[in-house]
Amino acid sequence: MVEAKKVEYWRWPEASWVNPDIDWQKGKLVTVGVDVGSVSSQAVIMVDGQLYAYSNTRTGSDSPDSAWKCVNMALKDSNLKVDNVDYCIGTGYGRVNVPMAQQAITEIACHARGANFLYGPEIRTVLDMGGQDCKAIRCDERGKVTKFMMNDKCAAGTGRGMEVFADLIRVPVWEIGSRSFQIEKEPPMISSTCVVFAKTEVVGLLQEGVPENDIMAAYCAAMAHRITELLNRLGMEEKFAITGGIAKNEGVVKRLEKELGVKAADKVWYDPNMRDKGLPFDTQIAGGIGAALFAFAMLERGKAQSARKA
Amino acid sequence: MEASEILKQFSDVWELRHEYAKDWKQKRGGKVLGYFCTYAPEEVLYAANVLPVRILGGHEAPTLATPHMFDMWCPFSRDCLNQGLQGKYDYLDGIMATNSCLHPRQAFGAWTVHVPTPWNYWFVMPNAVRSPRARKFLRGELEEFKKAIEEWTGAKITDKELDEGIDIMNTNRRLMKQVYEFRKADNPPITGSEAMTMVWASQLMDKREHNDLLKQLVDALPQRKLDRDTGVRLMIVGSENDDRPFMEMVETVGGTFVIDDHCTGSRYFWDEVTPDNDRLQAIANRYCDRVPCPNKDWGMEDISRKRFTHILKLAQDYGVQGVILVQQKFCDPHELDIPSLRRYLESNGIPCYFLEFEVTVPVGQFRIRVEAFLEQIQAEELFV
Amino acid sequence: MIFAGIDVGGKNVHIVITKDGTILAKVEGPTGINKAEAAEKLYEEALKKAGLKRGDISRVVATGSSGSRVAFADGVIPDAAADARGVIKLIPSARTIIDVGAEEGRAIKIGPEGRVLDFAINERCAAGTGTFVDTMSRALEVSVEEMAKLSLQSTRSIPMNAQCAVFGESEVVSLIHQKTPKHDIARAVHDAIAGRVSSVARIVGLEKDVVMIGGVAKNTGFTESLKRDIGMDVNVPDDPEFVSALGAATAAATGVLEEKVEAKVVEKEMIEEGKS
Amino acid sequence: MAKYKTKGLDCWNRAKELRAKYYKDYKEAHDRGALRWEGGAWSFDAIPQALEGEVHGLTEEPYGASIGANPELQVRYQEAAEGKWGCARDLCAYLRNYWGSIVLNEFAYGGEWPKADFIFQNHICCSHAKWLQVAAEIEGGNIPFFCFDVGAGAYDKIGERQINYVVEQLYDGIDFLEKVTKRKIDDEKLIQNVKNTYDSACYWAKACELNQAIPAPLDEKTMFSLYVLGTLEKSHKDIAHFYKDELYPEVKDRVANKIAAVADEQCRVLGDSQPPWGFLRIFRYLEKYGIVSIASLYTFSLIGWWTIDKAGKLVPYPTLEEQGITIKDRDHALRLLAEGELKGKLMWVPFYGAKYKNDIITKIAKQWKCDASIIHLNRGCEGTAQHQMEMKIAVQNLGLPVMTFEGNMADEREFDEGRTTRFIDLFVTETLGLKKVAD
Repeated sequence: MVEAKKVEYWRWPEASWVNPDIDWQKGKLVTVGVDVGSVSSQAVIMVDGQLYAYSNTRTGSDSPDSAWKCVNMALKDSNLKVDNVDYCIGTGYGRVNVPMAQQAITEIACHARGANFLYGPEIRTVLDMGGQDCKAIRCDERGKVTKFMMNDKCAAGTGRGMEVFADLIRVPVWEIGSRSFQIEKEPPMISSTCVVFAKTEVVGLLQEGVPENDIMAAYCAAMAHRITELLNRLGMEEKFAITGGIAKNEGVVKRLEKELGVKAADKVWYDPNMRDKGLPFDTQIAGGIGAALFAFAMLERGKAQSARKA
Repeated sequence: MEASEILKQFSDVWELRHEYAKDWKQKRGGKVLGYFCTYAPEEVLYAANVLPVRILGGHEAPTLATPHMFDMWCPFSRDCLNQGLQGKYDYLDGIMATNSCLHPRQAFGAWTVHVPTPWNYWFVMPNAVRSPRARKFLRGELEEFKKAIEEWTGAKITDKELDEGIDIMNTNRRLMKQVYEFRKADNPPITGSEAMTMVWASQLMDKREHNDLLKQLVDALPQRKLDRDTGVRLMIVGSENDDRPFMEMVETVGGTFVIDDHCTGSRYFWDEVTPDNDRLQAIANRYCDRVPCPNKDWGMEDISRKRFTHILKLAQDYGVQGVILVQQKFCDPHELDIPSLRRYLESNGIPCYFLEFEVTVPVGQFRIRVEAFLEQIQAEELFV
Repeated sequence: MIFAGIDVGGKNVHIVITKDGTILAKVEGPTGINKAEAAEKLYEEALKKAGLKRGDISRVVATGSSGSRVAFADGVIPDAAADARGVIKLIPSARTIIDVGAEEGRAIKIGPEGRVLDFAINERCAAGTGTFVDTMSRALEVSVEEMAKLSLQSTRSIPMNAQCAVFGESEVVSLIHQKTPKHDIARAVHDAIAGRVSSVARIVGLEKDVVMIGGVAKNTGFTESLKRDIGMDVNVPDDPEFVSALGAATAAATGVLEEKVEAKVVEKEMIEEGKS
Repeated sequence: MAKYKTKGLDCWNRAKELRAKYYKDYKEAHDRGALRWEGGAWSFDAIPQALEGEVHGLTEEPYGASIGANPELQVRYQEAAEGKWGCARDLCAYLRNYWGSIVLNEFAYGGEWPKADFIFQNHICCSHAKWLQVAAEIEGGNIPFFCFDVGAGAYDKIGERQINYVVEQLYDGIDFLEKVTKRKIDDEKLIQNVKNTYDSACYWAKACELNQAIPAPLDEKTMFSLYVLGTLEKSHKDIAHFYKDELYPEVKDRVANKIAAVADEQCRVLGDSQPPWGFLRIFRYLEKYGIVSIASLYTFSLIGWWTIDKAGKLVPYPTLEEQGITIKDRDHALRLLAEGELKGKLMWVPFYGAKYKNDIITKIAKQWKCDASIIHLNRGCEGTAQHQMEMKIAVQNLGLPVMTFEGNMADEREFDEGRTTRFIDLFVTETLGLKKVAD
């Protein structure tokens, strides 16, 4: 839905980070979680269950390449090599096509576990707003899934939809959230659920001279409404946390909180010393974190053998 | 014969159902009747040497059916009609539908107008099956049906023939139940998709032949060891379901269906006819007492559902760890029960996951849901 | 006398100028955000091309999903009506019209004089529209034209679950991962849409001759899939994307359109009433 | 200059009063020590209404419909049913309105949800029994529930056996009612209620029959608000009186004086199924072209009783007077009630096949002199949407132009007004070739 020549308004900034306070060589087990989603891919490297490094990139048309791309990016400022990894779990849409992984686990389990690590054990409901689908998950104090639901066979209200929208309205996707509040009053939400028809509707609104910000508000509201329906079906239990790309879009999140009458957990590390050190907090790496933690658990419980080559 | 060979034969009948039926006509010289729903009283048909075959879909987009059933109707029923409009059932001598849900009714209605099947019959299966009044009414309905069949075939149906018809059906039910018994084992010698194929075959082939194969299967199964992990013991509960790719997908990602409640499974054959001198009354009682379609599952004086307790008992008897609820899109009867059934099973400690089916199932999208559900059930090893 | 027909669709504007039934000029351009402006601009372009001034045009008739936006039109007719008039002019034996545009697939049954007898349209979902083709071609990283060529090389049919344009995309991507040959994927895409389109066509009934118009009609890969699906020949006129505009021009030449203009106005009022 | 005289119905406000009173009575019943029961538009209300003392019912479909006419309320209720209860979005739209209303403990006519003392329902379409089975569950599960089956066969197949089946169930129903309410059935009341039911059902049919006149004295848009009384409590004396002594004579008078429902009638339309209640204005739009929807199996026989005479014509079902019958006792009353419903309510024929529906539709199209048909493909009701596409084909075979549009009687999320008016515009100006006659 995006012509190459045009400015790619949907393109969000990629990122990578290495924890300067951890010397992986001193650690016992290096585990990796690779989350190859339909839109974005993340690699998370952990040393004995502590976050060591991560990256967040865009998924290409080929999953194995995307997996290598994000793993290499995560390791680019570290002397850690893939051969030093003890165990790697792939997750996400492309989980079965992660070359360096020994095992695959669904992003539903991984996001619940990752949210538990990011936000803490009090989280009972996790909403993962991903690229192509939206998952509502209930979990226990260990981040173990107890119930979940996913959106239907239509991409309305997903990250991909938001990208299409950003490109259409020619506003960088990360600006949509804030700009959607620069309005006089809340406009009626976009009625069409189909991404393609929402597009038609938006064009119509632009043409009627409706201010861009109002249209962004209308689109975010529609998305928030769809997600509310999903969460109502699942049954909300607090505390409630959001993971995935759309979590970064306050235009959707704030409206969602309003409609639910429930506030989502603040986007800060549960782990005090990570919080105090002011480590970057990225909701998109929840899946990777969960996968890396599962890899660590598999080794700890002797359910898997270390695959370390060097 | 080895179990696998027998199961292969069931599968072949499924693959080549039309050829089978045409061939049967040649050999047996009887009429072939297509029916839409498992409330068709097959006992009477076997008594008249008529081969009942269930109309099933072809798992393709039902484009020929669109002008007759717009897309608010159950995809399975549209698919069935589509098969008829394509001429796939041109060998049928007759077609019948029973008073069950509204969706096959549409397909049957359009069929009688647009598909040149020589004979058709509408069987008024009562809805108040849990009322004693329905038994008497259904007996009368069966009497009319018997007369109609006699006129159609030109031969009277004797009591002896009725007894045979009842015996063929009961034997078939008993034997399939015996096969299901093996699924209680820790490592069942038969998978869910194989078991489902067996039941389809019984809906498509001459049950006398099916019974012979079942007898051999019952003898052969004890020797059969499947080279696969049982994994999570699952129950599939749903509306009509003849989606083998889905069943197979689930059984390759770490689960095994050990029991079911759907009309291409136990719901079809679970209950037998209790013989009685009044044969038609005996048959009527069976169809009133069988595990009901949700559409007919309402009491005369309370809101309990007969099917729910039955499903829970099956789940317990077969050591089920999780239930996958499937439903054909737009299937009102099941849509009306599912929120309650889900609450009922979960309150009894059985996790459920719901999937909405169409005739073409997006296996990829379902796979992740199923895998996640299996992980939810057996995730312990993932936690330190 | 000289007449103009303007078809303002969701994606493109098409304009035809005719003199005594023969085409003097035709232009095409993107609708863009401001449809009225685009129509205005392209109309000027068409006039220039035909070497005419506005005054030379006896009557202008607009059509298409946004036909009512054309301020300078003397009348507006429903798009299916324009289709019918355009097709019957080019192919008098036509009885069934299939028009697949960017955001809509529709089927029209017409009588010998081109009167609309029955009409059906795809549900509000992108599957079964030109947009679906574009999206898939991008996922396949080839142009729509290449995709058409490719699918003609395929001899294999792969069922595709054309539920949603976005999921279609990922279905295509996973087919690529499974190393499915591109030409088979291309055919799968066309077959899927052809299935959607043919079921709409069957609602009005497929009667010979079947004529396909609209942008997607140029996609030979698609028309082949459609022929296979309906088991009938599909007749595609030259410049199929201009047929609707031609129909509007024909209407301008033949019709007194006042009541239809009103009809449109009433419709707009009603929609507003509906909003309020 | 308009073609015909026209004026509103004199009995219009009376119909509105009766409807308002019905819901008010139900809401306030308990304050007056009266009993409350839930049922359906097709429940044999003559029976529970024959209990001693004051009794008031709430029928599910009309309640769901009145919510459907209010988009804001409707969406809120349906989202509650879908979200909080977890039902499918494609279930009967009335049912989702009804369940949502209970989930939110909100009565559309004000106040909290008025819980019923018992349920007295009957079943023919997939949803009826289950509708209140689940409603009772949402309400806590402790509401006595009785449901009987009326799916005994098509009108022309109804004999002793079928009537016995229903009557036997009705006796069970009476036992149930007397057990759970500790009140007796008053046979005098029962006999009167059955008489009233006959009057309501037969005189509504007679009024519809008068619509064969040109110009039509009634249009469907108006008829919708008139038949509804019969779906509330057709056994009530006021409602029977309304049909017999107010509506019928007035319509007769309109025919005599050529008073048209629509002054510019130039195209008589055969409809089908419930309309999208929130968007009745599409009928007004059609009237601007002199297009009047004057007949449909739905409006004629949802409550109306009909029969086929020797000549094969569709005629109103004979009243008890016309049959020269005086009801003797309880058994006689129950049999007559069952007979009238099973033989006369042709709205049930679609449940028995496309051929039945097409046969009746063809009679209507001819006898009521229809020029075209506009069919609302109603995603909200599988029952009335039975065989709609077959109907389209059958009517086209009669040589009548047909337009279909998808929508939903009570789920505005499934009705696209812009697109529908686009369809109408095309159909009217192109297919029918009509010019606008009024503003």
